[in-house]
Amino acid sequence: MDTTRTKDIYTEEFLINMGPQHPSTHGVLSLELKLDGEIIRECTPHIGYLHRSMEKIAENRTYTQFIPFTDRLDYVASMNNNLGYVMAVEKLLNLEVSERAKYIRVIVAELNRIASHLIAVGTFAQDLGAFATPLFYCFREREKIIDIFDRICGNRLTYNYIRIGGVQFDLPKGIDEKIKEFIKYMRPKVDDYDNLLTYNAIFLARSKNIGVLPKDLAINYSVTGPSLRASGVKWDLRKDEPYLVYNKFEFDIPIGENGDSWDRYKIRIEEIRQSLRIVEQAIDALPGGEPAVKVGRIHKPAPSEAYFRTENPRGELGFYIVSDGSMYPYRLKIRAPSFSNLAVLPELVKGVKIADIVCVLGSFDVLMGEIDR
Amino acid sequence: MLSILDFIWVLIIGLIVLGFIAVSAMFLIWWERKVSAHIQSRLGPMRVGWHGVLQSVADTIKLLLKENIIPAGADKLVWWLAPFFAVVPSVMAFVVIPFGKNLIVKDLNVGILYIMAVSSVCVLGIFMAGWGSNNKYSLLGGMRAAAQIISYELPLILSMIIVSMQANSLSMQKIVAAQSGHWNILHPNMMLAFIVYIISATAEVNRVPFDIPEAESELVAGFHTEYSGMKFAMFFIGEYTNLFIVSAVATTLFFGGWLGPILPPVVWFLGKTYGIVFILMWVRWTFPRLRVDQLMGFAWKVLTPVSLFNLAITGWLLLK
Amino acid sequence: MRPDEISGVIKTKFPQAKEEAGTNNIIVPKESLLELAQYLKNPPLAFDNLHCITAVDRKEKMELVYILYSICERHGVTLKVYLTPEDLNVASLSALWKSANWLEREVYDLFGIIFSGHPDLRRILNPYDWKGYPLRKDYSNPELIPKPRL
Amino acid sequence: MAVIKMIKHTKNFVIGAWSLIKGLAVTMKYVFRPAVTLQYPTEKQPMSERFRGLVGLHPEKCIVCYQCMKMCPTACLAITHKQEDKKKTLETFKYNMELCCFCGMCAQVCPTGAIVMTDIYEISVYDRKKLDINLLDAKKYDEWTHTSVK
Repeated sequence: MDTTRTKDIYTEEFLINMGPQHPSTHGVLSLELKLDGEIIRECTPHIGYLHRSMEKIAENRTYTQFIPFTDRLDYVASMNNNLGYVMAVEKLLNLEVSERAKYIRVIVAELNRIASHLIAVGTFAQDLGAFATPLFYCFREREKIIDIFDRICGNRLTYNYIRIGGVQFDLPKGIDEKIKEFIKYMRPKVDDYDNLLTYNAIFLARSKNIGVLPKDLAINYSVTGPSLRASGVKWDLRKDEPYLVYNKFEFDIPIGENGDSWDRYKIRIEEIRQSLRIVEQAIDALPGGEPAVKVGRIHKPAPSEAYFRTENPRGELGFYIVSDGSMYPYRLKIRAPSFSNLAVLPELVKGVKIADIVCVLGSFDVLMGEIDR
Repeated sequence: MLSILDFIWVLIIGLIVLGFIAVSAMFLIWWERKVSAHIQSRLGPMRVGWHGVLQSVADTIKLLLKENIIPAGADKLVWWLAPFFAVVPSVMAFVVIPFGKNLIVKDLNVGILYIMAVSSVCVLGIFMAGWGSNNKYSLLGGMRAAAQIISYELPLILSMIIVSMQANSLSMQKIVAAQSGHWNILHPNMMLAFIVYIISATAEVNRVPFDIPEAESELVAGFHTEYSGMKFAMFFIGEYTNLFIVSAVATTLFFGGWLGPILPPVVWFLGKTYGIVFILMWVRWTFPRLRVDQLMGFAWKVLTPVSLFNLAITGWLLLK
Repeated sequence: MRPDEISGVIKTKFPQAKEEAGTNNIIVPKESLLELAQYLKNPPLAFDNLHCITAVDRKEKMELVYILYSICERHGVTLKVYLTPEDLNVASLSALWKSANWLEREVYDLFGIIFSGHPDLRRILNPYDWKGYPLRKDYSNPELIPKPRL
Repeated sequence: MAVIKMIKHTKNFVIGAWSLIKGLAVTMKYVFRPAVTLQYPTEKQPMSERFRGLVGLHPEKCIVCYQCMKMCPTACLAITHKQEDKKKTLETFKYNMELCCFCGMCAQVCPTGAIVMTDIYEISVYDRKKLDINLLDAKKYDEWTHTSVK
C-alpha cells in the first residue's frame, strides 16, 4: 500500500466495493475501486452474480425451446435477442423466411431498439444525478412501445415472438395506425430530450471529455454498437452486413467525434431518430403474405456449425451454434456485446473522480443479464 | 433572573416554533412529492387524505415505529449526536425570521450575522454523521459536505452583506422596513445578489444540482446511508427546515418580507417563501448534478468574484 | 476479401494450417497459433478485431474457436485449434488483442483451458472457488437439474 | 488577448444559462399536462387479447397428446392419463406456476386449443405450495380471479 508518512499525519489509498448492491451499477456488477480521496487509482470489475448458465441450459433444450431463454439475456431488448438467435438457427438450417416475416421482424426489432435506447438515456441521466425526471419521461415513451408489443405478441417484457421460420403471430388489425401514431408522438419528445439533457450546460460539463475511448482501443477491445460508433468508427451491421431487409431502407449511421461519454449518449439519441425512420418506411412497405413458414416443432440440422451476429441496441450479439445432428444444440455460445464493452471500463476510469466512473459506466449502457448469461 | 412567567412564555413560543417547523417540514415533503410527480407526469401520493396530504404524517408514524439500527463499529456518541446537530441550528435560525410586523421571536440587531453563524453549524451534524457511521460512502459524503458548505458560505455572506449595506442595518425587521418603498429585487445589483444568493443557498441546503454530499447515484446516500427510523427523519426535517429558512431569508432580504397590500402580512410572507421553495424544487427535478471539483470551481471562480464585484459596485452606488 | 481468398493467403504463408472440410475455417496446430495470429493482425489481412473466442468439447478433443473480423478491410475468418484432453495448454492472444483478456478468462472458467502468457487468468462467471469446468460434457454436479423429459 | 478570453467565457456562460432555462421550460411544460399513470389497484390497464398470463385449460377439449408438456421449456406441466380401451382420459394436469416463464409455447403448440393463456397476472401468494396447482380443479384460480380484469 502506498503511504506517504510525515510525522503524525499520513494518507493512504482506500478500497471501496461499489456493488453488487449499488444504485448505479446497472444490476449486480461489482467494482472494486482503489481510491485516493475521490480519485480512482484502480478499478477491478467482478461479474457473474447473475450467472444462470444459459449455455449449459441450451445444450439441454431443443432449438425452439431455447427461444424464451434468449429473452432473459438482454431483457430490455428481448426482440433483438430472439431475432439474433433465430437467425443463427435459420442459418444452420438454411431456412429462408417469407418477405412479410422479414418486414415484421425489422419493425419489432427497431421498435425494441428505441425502447432499449430510451432506458439507456434515462438511466444515464439518472446516473448523472438528474434525479428521476428524464427517466420517467423515457419510461413514459417506452410504455407506448410496450403497449404496441403487448398487442402484437402478448407480453410486455419477455416477448418470445420471433420463431424459427417467421414470427409467432401476424400483426393484429389496426396496429400499423398505432405505430404511425407512436412515431408522430415520439419525434417531438426526442427534441425535448435535447432541450432537457443533451445541450444542458451541467450535463455537458459532466459528460464531455469523460472516459474518452480512442478508435483503435475500441476496436482492439472489440467494443461494438453505439459505443464503437461514438469513437468515430462507421460500422453498423445493418449497413455493412445487411441482414433481413435492412438494405431496402434509407437511414444514416450517426458517428461520434471524441468517443467520450457525451458522444455515446448522443449516438443513442440519434439512433432513436434513425430507428423511427426505419419503422416508418417498413410500415409503409409492409408486403402481404404468410408471417411464417410452416416448420415442425423439432429441428434436426445436419452436423455443422453457424455463427451469426446481429446489431443489438448494445452492440453485436453473436450466436455460435454447433449441431451434432440431434434435436439439441451440441454447443451454443452467446457472444454478448456488453461483455466486451464492459471489459474496456478499467482502462477508461484510471485517474477519474468517483462521480465519473458512474458516468462512464452509464454511457456504455451495460446490462448484467447479458454479461453474466 | 428568569421568573416563572418568563419561563412559561419561552416554553410557549418554543412549542409554537417547533410545531410550525414540524408542520412546515411535513407540508414541504408532501409538496415536493407533488411537484416532482407533476413534473414527471405522475400524480404522486393520492391515498392518505385529500390528494395524499396526510402522507407525511403516515410516513412520520412509520419512521417513529421503526427499529433503530446502529452499525457495527460506529462511533456511538458522534453517531447519536449527529441528527441533533442537523436539526437544532435550523430551529435556532427561526428566532430572527420576521413573519409579520410583530410576529418575530426576537428581533436581534445582528439578525443576519446570527443566521449565518447558526446555519454554519449544520455542516457539523453532516460531518459527524459521515464520520460516525463507519461507512466509506458516508465518510466521503461528510467530507464533500464540509468542503462544499464552507466554500459556498463565502458568496452567500457576500450577497447578504450587499442587502445590509443598502438597509444600513443587520436587523431583519429594519431590512424589511427599508424595502417599504420598493423591493430590493428591483435594483439590478440586488438582482445579481439574489441570483448569487439563491445558487449558494441551493448548495447550502445540499439540493440538486449541488447535492454531492448525498449523491444518490455515486455515494448511495452519502452521510445518511446508515441512519434509519427517527434519526433519518430528523435529518429529513433538518433538510426541509433549512430549505424553508433559506427561502424565508431570501424573501426577507430581496422580496420585501411580509410587506404587501390587502392580505395579512403572514400570508404575504408565506406566499413569497413558498414561491421560492417552488423554484428550488423545480430546479431540483430538472438538472443533473455537478461534479465535486466543478462545484468548488464554480464557487471560487464564478460566484465569489461576481459577488465581490457586486459589492464594489453597490458601495460605489451608495457613496455616489 | 472473400473467405476462400483469405484461406488461400493463409495456406500459402503457413503450410501447416489446414482448411476444414466444407468450410473456409482454418485449422491451426497450437504451436503456430501465436505466429499466425501475429501475421493476421498486421496488414495485408489486418484483422484488428478479435470478436469471439469459444471452445467446443468434442469429448475426444477440445476444439478452440477464434472468430476474427477486420473492420478496416471488412472481412472475417474463423480459426480453430484442436487440443487433446491431456494437454489443455495454448498460447494467450491477449497481448495482441485486448478483448482476448476476458474472453480467454471465460473459456478458462467454463472449459479449463489454460492460456499461457495470460496476465490475469482467474475465473470470471463462476465464483472464484468453484470446482470443475461446467461446460465440459463430462461435468457432473449433484445440483444439476436433469433435462426436461421429451 | 485576455479580453477576448473574457468575452468568450462570458458568452459560454450565457449559452449555458440559456440551456438551463430551456431545460426548466421542458419540465414546466409537463406540470400542466395530465398525468399518464394509473392509480393501480383501483384503476387497471386492460390487457390485450393476446396477453399471456396464467395457463388455463379446457379439459373437455384435451386429447392427451402430451404436446404441451414436451414443448414446455421449463418443464412446469405434468400430465398423467388413464387408458380405457383406446380412449385416453386425463387424470391429473399439474401446473407448477413457480417454474412457468409465461412463454406461451404450450398454447401455441396445442392442436385443439385446450390450453389457453388467461389474463390473470396478479399471481402473488403467501404460500409457495399454492403455486403448484392442478388445472383440472374447478376452483383453481379462486386465489386470483377476484383481482383480475375480465
